[in-house]
Amino acid sequence: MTRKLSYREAMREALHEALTNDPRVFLMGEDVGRYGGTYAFSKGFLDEFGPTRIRDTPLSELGFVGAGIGAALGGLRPIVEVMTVNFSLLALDQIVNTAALYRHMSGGQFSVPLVIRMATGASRQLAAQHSHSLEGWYAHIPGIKVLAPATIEDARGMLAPALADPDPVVIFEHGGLFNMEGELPDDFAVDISSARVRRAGKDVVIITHGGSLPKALAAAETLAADGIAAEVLDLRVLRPLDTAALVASVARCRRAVVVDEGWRSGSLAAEVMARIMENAFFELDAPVARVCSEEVPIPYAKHLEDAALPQPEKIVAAVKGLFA
Amino acid sequence: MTRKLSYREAMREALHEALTNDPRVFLMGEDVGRYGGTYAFSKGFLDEFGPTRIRDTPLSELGFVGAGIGAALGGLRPIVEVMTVNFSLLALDQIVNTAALYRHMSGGQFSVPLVIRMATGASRQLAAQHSHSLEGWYAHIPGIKVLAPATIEDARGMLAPALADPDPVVIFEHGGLFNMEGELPDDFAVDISSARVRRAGKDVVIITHGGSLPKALAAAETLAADGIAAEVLDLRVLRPLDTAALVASVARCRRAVVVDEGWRSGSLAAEVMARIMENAFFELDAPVARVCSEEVPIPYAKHLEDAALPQPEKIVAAVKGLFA
Amino acid sequence: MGIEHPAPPPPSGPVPWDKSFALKLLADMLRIRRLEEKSAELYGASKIRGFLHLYIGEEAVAVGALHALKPADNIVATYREHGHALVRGVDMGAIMAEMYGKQEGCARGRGGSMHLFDAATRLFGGNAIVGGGLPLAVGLGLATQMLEEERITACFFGDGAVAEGAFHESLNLAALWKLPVLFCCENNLFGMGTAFERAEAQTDLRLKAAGYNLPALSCDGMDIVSVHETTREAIAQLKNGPVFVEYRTYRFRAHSMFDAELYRDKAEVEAWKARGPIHTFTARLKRQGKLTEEEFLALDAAANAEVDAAVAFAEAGSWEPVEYLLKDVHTP
Amino acid sequence: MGIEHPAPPPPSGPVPWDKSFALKLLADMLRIRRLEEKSAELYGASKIRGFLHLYIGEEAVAVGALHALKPADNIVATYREHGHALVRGVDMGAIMAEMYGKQEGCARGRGGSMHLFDAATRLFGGNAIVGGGLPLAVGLGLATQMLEEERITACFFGDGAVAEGAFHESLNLAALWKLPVLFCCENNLFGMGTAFERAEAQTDLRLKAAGYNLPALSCDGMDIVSVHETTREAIAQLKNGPVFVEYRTYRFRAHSMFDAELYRDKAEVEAWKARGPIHTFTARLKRQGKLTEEEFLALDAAANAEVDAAVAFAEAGSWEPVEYLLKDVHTP
Ligand SMILES: Cc1ncc(C[n+]2csc(CCOP(=O)(O)OP(=O)(O)O)c2C)c(N)n1
Ligand SMILES: Cc1ncc(C[n+]2csc(CCOP(=O)(O)OP(=O)(O)O)c2C)c(N)n1
Ligand SMILES: [Mg+2]
Ligand SMILES: [Mg+2]
Repeated sequence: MTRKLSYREAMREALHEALTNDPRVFLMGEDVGRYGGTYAFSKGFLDEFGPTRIRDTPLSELGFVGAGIGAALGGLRPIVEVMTVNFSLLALDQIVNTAALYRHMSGGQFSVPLVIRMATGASRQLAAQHSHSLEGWYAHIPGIKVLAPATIEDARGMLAPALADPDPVVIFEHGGLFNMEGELPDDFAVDISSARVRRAGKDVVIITHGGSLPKALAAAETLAADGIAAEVLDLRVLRPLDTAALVASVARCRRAVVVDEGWRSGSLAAEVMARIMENAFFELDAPVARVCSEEVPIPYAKHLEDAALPQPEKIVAAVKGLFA
Repeated sequence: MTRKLSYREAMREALHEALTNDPRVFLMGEDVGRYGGTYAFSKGFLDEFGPTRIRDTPLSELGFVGAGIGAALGGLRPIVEVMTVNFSLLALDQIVNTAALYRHMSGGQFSVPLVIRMATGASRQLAAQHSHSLEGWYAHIPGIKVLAPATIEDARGMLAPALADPDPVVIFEHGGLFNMEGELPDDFAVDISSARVRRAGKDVVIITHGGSLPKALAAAETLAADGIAAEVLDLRVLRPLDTAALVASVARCRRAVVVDEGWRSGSLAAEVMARIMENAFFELDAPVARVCSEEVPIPYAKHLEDAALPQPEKIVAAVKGLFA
Repeated sequence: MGIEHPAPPPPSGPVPWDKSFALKLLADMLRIRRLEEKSAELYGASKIRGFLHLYIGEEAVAVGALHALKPADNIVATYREHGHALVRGVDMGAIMAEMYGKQEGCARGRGGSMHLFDAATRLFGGNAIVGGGLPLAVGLGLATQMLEEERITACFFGDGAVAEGAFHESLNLAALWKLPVLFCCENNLFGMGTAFERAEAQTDLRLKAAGYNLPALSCDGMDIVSVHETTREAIAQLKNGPVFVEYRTYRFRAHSMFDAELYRDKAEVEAWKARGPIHTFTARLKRQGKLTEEEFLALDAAANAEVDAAVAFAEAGSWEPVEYLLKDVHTP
Repeated sequence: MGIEHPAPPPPSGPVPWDKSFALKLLADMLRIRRLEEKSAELYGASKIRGFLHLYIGEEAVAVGALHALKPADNIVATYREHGHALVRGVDMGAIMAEMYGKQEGCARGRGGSMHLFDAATRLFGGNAIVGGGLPLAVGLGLATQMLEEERITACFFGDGAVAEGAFHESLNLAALWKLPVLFCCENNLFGMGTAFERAEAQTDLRLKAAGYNLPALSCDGMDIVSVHETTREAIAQLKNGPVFVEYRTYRFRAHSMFDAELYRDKAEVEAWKARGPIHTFTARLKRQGKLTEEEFLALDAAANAEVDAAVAFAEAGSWEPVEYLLKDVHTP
């Protein structure tokens, strides 16, 4: 059996379940309480769980993310919401220099069971300071896990294993997905270790994650009409990357395009290409191509924003380029 | 004619020259003045140029880096010293969300002629919070240029063109190089746009930058004894990358190893590999390999620090792996 | 939830200004109000997109404060900056075109509502990072001091920004180095949905300023007379270093166009509307015989006409060619 | 450059404690002093590497403050934390082994001098990021409050950290949420080479604390009696939320082993040494008849013996096998 719900509803259910199941879990961040959550993920929670567990914070990203680390060390299971990845730059010192290093640096004495969630990506004309896609940065840091739920199932299912993880987990939720609807199976099962094939194909694999997944699927649809059977691989877990799945897809399809909303140079796409280079070079019939954001601060004007971001047409063109 | 000097002296001369030549230039950062500079780069400057231009700051990385941006907008040519890249995490919001975006976002009305310098890298047992190599992160950001002087000539020469650049330039100085000595030609000429071959070879190219350059050269020496002629390419400019030079080296040598002190996943090395994949795939006789830092917070104990970082022996082994 | 922030009595004292100055300021408040009402409408019509933060209710702050500044002064603002740009002298058409995303906009359509820039009037931008403008203002002040120029930098920011580390570091740097920066805190009692007293352990901002050894003034931000006179007084004190001014005001509209306003009682908003800066000022001027209803209507008509012209300008504007996408990432 | 920070008269008042308590604290100061003198020597001999920050001169702060705490309390410290670890109860051998980089160290040799950790004594680490421990302490306090536990968190940081945004955000959060956190500012008048008054526009830290609506105490950090009694008083006030304590002290040695100390006059250091916490306390105790020279020598000999044993332990320690390099990046 399945039922229909939106990404927003799925996130909301996941948070609700986490708060209900474990009294150590609490949600902390800017406007998670009275405002109802910037994206309405936590609407009504304040009344239900009270201000201690649905904790509005001042605008102090460094401070409250660090407080989340301390609370985790102190025996709680904090879910810290940073409104968007753009503001998380203010908190990076705590995330990198404390959360990520803590367990190793303390000789294994302390773990930091912390979940940090943040919205990421462009798409709603929010302009240069509100449109970053910095998942790739986070995926560079040892000591944290990085997740990118791109489906209803993952939006609903990834939080629980993230909370069960004894170490810091960062979850990126792409703003362009919040209103997406889909079917959720009653018996959904979600891990936080593997990539997953979202569409089967044999001629080329499109490797992507997060907000670019629907674009990749749309491109695959278009390609199918042109006789190219594109597989779509959703990375899901950005750190550690599921290299085996990458290799399997490349071995199957022998051609690959990586789609990533990060700016092209130094994007996560580059790491995916490097892994393929290292592990599946001899399986390739053509060099791997990538479709990323143009190297420009994302502009406000719609036509320029569209031009700056990966789009299905660009993906189609990149795939066709591999057959030229 | 050449003369011998250390990396430290070269940096000091470059700073001295900049301060002497342009009254708009000033140096700002923690302990640049009375202390004489954390690494003695600015020893004596306070007496010579006065506290207005050799400006000690409180511990406020976000604040004084942002103040550097404002000062640049206001008509000065600030050189902002962030003591190490580790602390620059506190200033990333200003660097990314303001400095890098400002010109484009303002419709081209304002430029930010700012130079930010910082020490980077591990090697002196400074442990997990003082050993990051995050050049690759910075190289991901449109709107800034990123430099990595790895030779006496570049330490001496890169600051002037960086200051002449109308946009923000970030310079990474590897702590392991400060005591290195070398010959400086009197007529040194340094650009901030190209990579440079530091050693000629034909069998393999070792592509690297910064603190890893001496290790790459040492490895090349060892390889030469084993009959493998390794070219060593110093990237020098990490953003924008000199793709043409990469392609030329790969075309010449047909094999490549990338050496980068960043953690392996999502390292700058991955971007170099992606560029080769995109532009020189058919020139390759073997997949490109990389030697990076292990994915671990850098430990204090010497033998573990050594094991975590790229070393000449690992480079030699990686090169030999390409011929296996 | 009831009224958590009781509204003081409406400003009602005499206006100590001559008629022409008073009407100029009234006109500017009306220009902002009409521009923003139209903007909200155009947002509904999808002509304007992204985030749109309205200043309605707070107009006295930008108008009163900016009229105390000189053309040589620098302005640093936030994402709620239509009013500041307009009073500063940015053409209303260029503002509207910016919100349309047209290349005739004051940032070529790349920034939208949150990123109005204008080099000619020394407007160093809106800024969509809360607190992001504060370090910038310190640097502008530093440049002024080192270049021995005659100008000050007025930096506007909200009560929400006060909790950010950037606020702390910036006030300390400016005070330590005695920089000519006017820190203008627009305290509208909310940072998005979080009431000021739920964000700050210390709500007396003058005590906060004392933590940086900074003179601090505080005034009724709904009273344009108080805003202007307090700002003038603050600028007079600027000779010896930065000054902090709190403008106590209130936002009549939602935080942005996405806000359901669950966090405050409608009755509270209504109570504050009773002290709206435009109609209370109008009433005071009329009482003093400095304004007639005809004059008011004429000013309002002029504001509306300017808005219509701005919309026409924006409508007639053009899209930046896609080939220019990468232009201005670097300076040529 | 002359004396810029004149030293007040040495602490000399009567010691209000019974003999055994007084001697316990004296013994702890001596243990720190001897440990660090040896560490400096071992640094010279290249047995210890990386950064080494000595606490010599400041011992009264850690000893006086930590003896006011209970075993259940949490400690958050900085990179200058040998003393805190030792007084907290971390074995001196484990500290020395850590500085040697041996796996018998209290962080398995991975952290070195700046990163002493000990779960058993709730020592949540040294921290090499200035200000980095403050948000952590807030979170530990939050956990205590939410779990309704009986403990406080004592967070140590230097005067330099006060300028960081992390300080500001942390004090506000702790005060806003009324968390049981003791903010212990070790004001040794310098952040590396930058004198406090060159870093802070407001040098009265109690006024800074007032900016967060926080009770603040300040005491002579060279006087262990004052340190301990003030800390006890601060803890008594902690019932209603955090408390801020300033310990005014002085670092006798260089900032780290790389510092040429160009930024202060030798005469200034000498003047402060005259108020050194150990010999002034010793003199006071002797004057009161609470300590004999023999007793002092016995304590000192015990400290030296402990140091010798610690060195022997570290020397006999082993290197973590290289195969374990990636261990503990994640929890198994
Ligand atoms: C660093 C940062 N954190 C969060 C946000 C999201 N945000 C935008 S405006 C706002 C409220 C700011 O309140 P205030 O400073 O009082 O200004 P106001 O909107 O009331 O004018 C928030 C939380 C942001 N833009 N930047
Ligand atoms: C964020 C950050 N910036 C800079 C440094 C380099 N640094 C290490 S200690 C120090 C001085 C800190 O002074 P203070 O807080 O007074 O502590 P003290 O060393 O005097 O005990 C500096 C600048 C750092 N470790 N972290
Ligand atoms: Mg506000
Ligand atoms: Mg200090």
